[in-house]
Amino acid sequence: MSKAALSVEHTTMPLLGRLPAHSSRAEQVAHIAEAARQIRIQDLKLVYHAGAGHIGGDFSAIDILATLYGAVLEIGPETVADPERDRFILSKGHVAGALYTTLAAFGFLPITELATFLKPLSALNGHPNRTKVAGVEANTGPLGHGLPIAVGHALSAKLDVSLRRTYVLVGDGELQEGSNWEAMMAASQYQLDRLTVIVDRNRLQQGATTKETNDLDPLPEKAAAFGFAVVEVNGHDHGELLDVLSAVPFRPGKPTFVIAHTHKGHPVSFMSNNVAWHHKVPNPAEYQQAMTELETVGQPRLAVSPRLDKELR
Amino acid sequence: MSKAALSVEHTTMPLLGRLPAHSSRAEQVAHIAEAARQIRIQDLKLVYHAGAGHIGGDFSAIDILATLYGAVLEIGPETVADPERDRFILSKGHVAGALYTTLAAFGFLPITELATFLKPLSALNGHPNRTKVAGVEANTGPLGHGLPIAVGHALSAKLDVSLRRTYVLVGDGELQEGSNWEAMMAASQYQLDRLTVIVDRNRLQQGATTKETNDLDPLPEKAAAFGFAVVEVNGHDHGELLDVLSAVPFRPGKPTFVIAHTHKGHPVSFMSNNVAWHHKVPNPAEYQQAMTELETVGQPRLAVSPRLDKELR
Amino acid sequence: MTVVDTSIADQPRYDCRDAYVETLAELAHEDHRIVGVVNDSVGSSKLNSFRKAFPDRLINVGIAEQDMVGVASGLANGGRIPFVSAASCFLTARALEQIKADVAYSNTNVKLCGMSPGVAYGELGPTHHSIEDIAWLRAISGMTIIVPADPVETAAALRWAAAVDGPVFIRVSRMSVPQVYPDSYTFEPGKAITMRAGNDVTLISNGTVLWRAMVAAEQLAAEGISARVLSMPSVKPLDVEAVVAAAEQTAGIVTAEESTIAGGLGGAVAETVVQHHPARVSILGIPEFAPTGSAGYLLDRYGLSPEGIADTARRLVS
Amino acid sequence: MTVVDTSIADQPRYDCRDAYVETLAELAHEDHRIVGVVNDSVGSSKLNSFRKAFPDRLINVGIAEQDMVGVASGLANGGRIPFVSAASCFLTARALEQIKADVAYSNTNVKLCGMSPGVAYGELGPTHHSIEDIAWLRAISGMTIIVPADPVETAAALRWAAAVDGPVFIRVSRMSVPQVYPDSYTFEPGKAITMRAGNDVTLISNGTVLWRAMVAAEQLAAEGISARVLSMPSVKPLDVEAVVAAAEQTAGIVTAEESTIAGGLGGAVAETVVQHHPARVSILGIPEFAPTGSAGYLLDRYGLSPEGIADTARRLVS
Ligand SMILES: Cc1ncc(C[n+]2csc(CCOP(=O)(O)OP(=O)(O)O)c2C)c(N)n1
Ligand SMILES: Cc1ncc(C[n+]2csc(CCOP(=O)(O)OP(=O)(O)O)c2C)c(N)n1
Ligand SMILES: [Mg+2]
Ligand SMILES: [Mg+2]
Repeated sequence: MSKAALSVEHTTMPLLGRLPAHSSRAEQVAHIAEAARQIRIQDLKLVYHAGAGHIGGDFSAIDILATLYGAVLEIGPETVADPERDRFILSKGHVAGALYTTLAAFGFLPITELATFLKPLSALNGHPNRTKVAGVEANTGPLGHGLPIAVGHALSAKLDVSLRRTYVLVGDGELQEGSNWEAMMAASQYQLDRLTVIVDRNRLQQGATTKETNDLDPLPEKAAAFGFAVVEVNGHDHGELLDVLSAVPFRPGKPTFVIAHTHKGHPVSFMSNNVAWHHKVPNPAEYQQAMTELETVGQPRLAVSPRLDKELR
Repeated sequence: MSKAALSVEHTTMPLLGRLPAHSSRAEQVAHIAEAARQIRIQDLKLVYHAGAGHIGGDFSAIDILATLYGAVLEIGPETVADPERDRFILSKGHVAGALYTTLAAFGFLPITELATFLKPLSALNGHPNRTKVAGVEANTGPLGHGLPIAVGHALSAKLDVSLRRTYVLVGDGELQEGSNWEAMMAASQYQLDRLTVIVDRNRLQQGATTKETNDLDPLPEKAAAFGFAVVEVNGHDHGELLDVLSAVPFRPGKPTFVIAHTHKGHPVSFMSNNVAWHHKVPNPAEYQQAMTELETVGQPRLAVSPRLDKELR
Repeated sequence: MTVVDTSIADQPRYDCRDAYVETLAELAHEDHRIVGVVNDSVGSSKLNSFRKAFPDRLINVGIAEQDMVGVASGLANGGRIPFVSAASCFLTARALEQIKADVAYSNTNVKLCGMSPGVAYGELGPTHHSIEDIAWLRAISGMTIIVPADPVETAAALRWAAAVDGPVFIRVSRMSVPQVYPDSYTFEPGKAITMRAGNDVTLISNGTVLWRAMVAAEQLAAEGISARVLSMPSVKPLDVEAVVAAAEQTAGIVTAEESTIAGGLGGAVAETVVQHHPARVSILGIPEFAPTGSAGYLLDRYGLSPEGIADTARRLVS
Repeated sequence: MTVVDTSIADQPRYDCRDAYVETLAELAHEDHRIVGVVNDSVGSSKLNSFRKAFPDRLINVGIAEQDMVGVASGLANGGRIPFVSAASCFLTARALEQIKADVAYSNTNVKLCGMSPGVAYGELGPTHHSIEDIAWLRAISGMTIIVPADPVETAAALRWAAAVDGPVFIRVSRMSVPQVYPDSYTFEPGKAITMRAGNDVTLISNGTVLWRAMVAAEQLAAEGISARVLSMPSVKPLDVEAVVAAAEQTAGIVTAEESTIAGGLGGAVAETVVQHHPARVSILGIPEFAPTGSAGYLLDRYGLSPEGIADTARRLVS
């Protein structure tokens, strides 16, 4: 089977909207689940046809992104420049593909624009650019930048006596960067309780496990000692994510540190928890199999590895 | 009273040596105490006559330096280039004056050379330079550099299967630099149990208390969560310092984090625990009073502030 | 021999940090969006009075320069106009990737104020000297780089920076300097100011060295050498026209700055003349990790005194 | 029209990282002091085989560039010869103060290997492009800066660096290049290599752009323009003599590099000619935060293709 270069034919995702405000939790969870499924399918197409991307980290984070944009963040295409919008900062900028797909799913950019991903002069660079893509808050890519920026924004909200919230998604390997710990000290000093740090705790980084490289554990203790309220969730469980990410402040006076236990590549059987898929591109057979798996599950399967089950609260 | 510019007349410290190996603990403690007293007197002269220096941080650290060079470190003027020497890295490089005075006290450089402190073309710069002063291991000054360097050295010792030890002295304010936490993760990952980090925990930084600026507390919990064996001592008690700094490894498999509770400016009454003395230079009256206080106490008075007493184990 | 009786060298001297804090406070009164961001550098930035006047609007992140610049970028995202105030050596060396990514590439409205730059820290040594800052920032796209020469220009540059939307770096001198501009001076990016007309040789300078170049020109005039003195506060964008005119109209150019000789103002001038009108340029600056010595001692050592600059100019025209 | 039948453009191409790891392993076999230090960059530095051969001697500090360079400095203090291997953008931007203080000013025996420099990361964008590294490091005293052009030179530069005591920075290209040197090549700091004699115009280049400059010279020769091609792997120290000779003997110089146009090789050449023998220099490089595009696309966009270089040379001589 030969592979066609990325084109508008590969941008097949339906446009999703926010549910009405009075929707039930069950409706919201179902909505997020469907969004996550669609985003993964579209993202797989992007990476496959563009021949580049970070699919492991994308799939690890998509349930978090879908939850945020589908039901948590007070932001939409029409309020993308509203000073009072909630802010979401993607610190692990290498999953730009997942962010673009999510933004397209919720109407921030035309779905067909996804066809320009990585192409010459495209706004959709391999790392997000706030000057080119509506909805992007910071030009990330080098790890360890998003959390300080998020602290700065949360400080601005506090100065404004505003209720707007700040969310930042960091990789777990990324937490090896000292800049994060500088920012965490400051967040706690300034009691930024409307700041939520979400860690995509997939226990893999670029070349190996975090444990083999530079162990983050005991991560909850680290974050608690740096003054955060710490909560652990299954990062592929939309209900858990929805509940925790909506709870702001989680502990009054303290910033929140959500450890979202995830699998890189989730839920594709041969990608899941496999470090090789950090930035590998599927071949045609792998693409087919991944697509079949994504299309046939009603919603992404929850993580099944015994390690993950054991570790969740 | 007019002040003379720094000259050899102001280098009056006696040359101190290491005690014989069979000396008792009491003899060692007395030796360290006298060394610390002499170093403080000489350092006061340096700062006063040179008209510059960081006397608050100097005095905070001198008991630690005197203990290390007087009774702990396997290093002396004749072994200063021995690959198997212990390493001491002064990360809080702004107390170069205290380091030079200590090195001079123990024979690493001629005591009279102290008269060149800060003078044009002097080897004794405001921050230590390893290429110019025997006994200096790293060119510090920017905060947050010494701990990574110490980790590198401890790694080299481990690769060499050598018993040589690595000590690094960091300021508490300095721990706000993220580079330290990067290094601590790595030290723990590599189980560098012959590495001892000593924190000069004087609770003051350049412009204010650490608490007002960016609180380090709970510091023991932070260090423990980063994989260190943590021990707290009175940083002006030579016996406590001697015992803890000699205990290497403190916990097999773990690097050691010694929180030395100190007072900036100790033991001079009007300098002690006073942020103004970070880099203030005494006027003639202050100089006289400080000198009298230093000369009349048999050994530096232990800290008396209730805060410090309460906090020590 | 001309009698030089009102030499700029005899004027009173000012620490530009005073103009800095005064102007910052005025701006903060006028515009609630303005905030300060520091790394435990309240005192060394002379911001104690600012903190008293605006306790909530001076954000001290602690000794953490990466966080400092990242936080500034986030504050800008929230609509604030942060003025980051930190020793230029640490601000630029420690947070360079944040300056590149979070400020320049992100095009955020952050003002970076490099305090006590060059060799102002004298005896504190090369770790505290900020001689590389200009070259480092010049290599990054999208950054305006300003090196004011006196309190008037410091204030004017700050006012200009506060009014434009986008990244600006301003060096704020600690080493005291005489006032070289009239009180009415306003800053314009990309514009050189002719401090003295002349047709034999051109001296291009800025910051703490500008007045020394002006005195050098006085000395040269006394010998019959007519030196044009161009003040070049705007290192980026550079006034290409003024540099090319100097290359065309005079025998050569001397650049004199409190910076490294590789890639600073001298480098910018060299790159300009070779591409537009090749001419001789002598680049004066700090060519090495300086030995121990006061700021004044070091400037003299590297020929950045009036005499040193005049000597270099003489050699150029001879 | 001359027929160019053995164009360098038709030769097989190599990823210099392969020569890098091969040489590093050889050196490590010869000298037990040699260790690698990485920031989770085992794969991107192609060091998997090295890790297999020397499991204890590849130190991965995690994603922590400041610590990486500090650790390297400490390893050097302990008698090791660390080769730091990390994407050049992060190595130089994130650890610049460590490079200044712990390596250059401390004069420690640390070798910094900037992997995948320039615009090699193409579509990953300006945060991953390392076009500023040369200008940044050139501003720091005491650092030797080498930009090898092919696998042979990469290996030779590594061998040279391992043998000298002191800080060295080597760019290791990812974008594939033909072999331009004979197998017998040895690296000498401060020396340009004349790749082609010529008297009309001089092309000075290094790294991934050198072979493009050589092809440009072939194209120019076909039109009767005799272009001298100087390979300038040693950006610091620079071969002043060769640059001055080019300025004297040819109508002008084109510098072409995978770097910013402010302060890189072009800047070094400009600073040299204005101080020794003013001449026209056209500086080719990356003048902005590049838009999305592959490395090849971007090089073409900025005139760093053989055609672009030849065009610039034509304009210079016309
Ligand atoms: C400062 C910096 N150093 C190195 C890299 C290269 N890099 C890109 S992704 C990655 C691994 C990130 O791991 P993690 O944060 O755990 O993300 P995830 O597992 O979600 O992909 C690395 C090292 C980078 N982008 N930035
Ligand atoms: C990277 C960096 N930022 C800022 C400074 C300026 N500075 C010098 S000393 C100091 C305070 C240090 O406080 P601490 O570490 O607690 O030392 P001590 O109290 O022992 O003097 C500061 C901010 C510096 N030297 N390096
Ligand atoms: Mg991960
Ligand atoms: Mg302190």
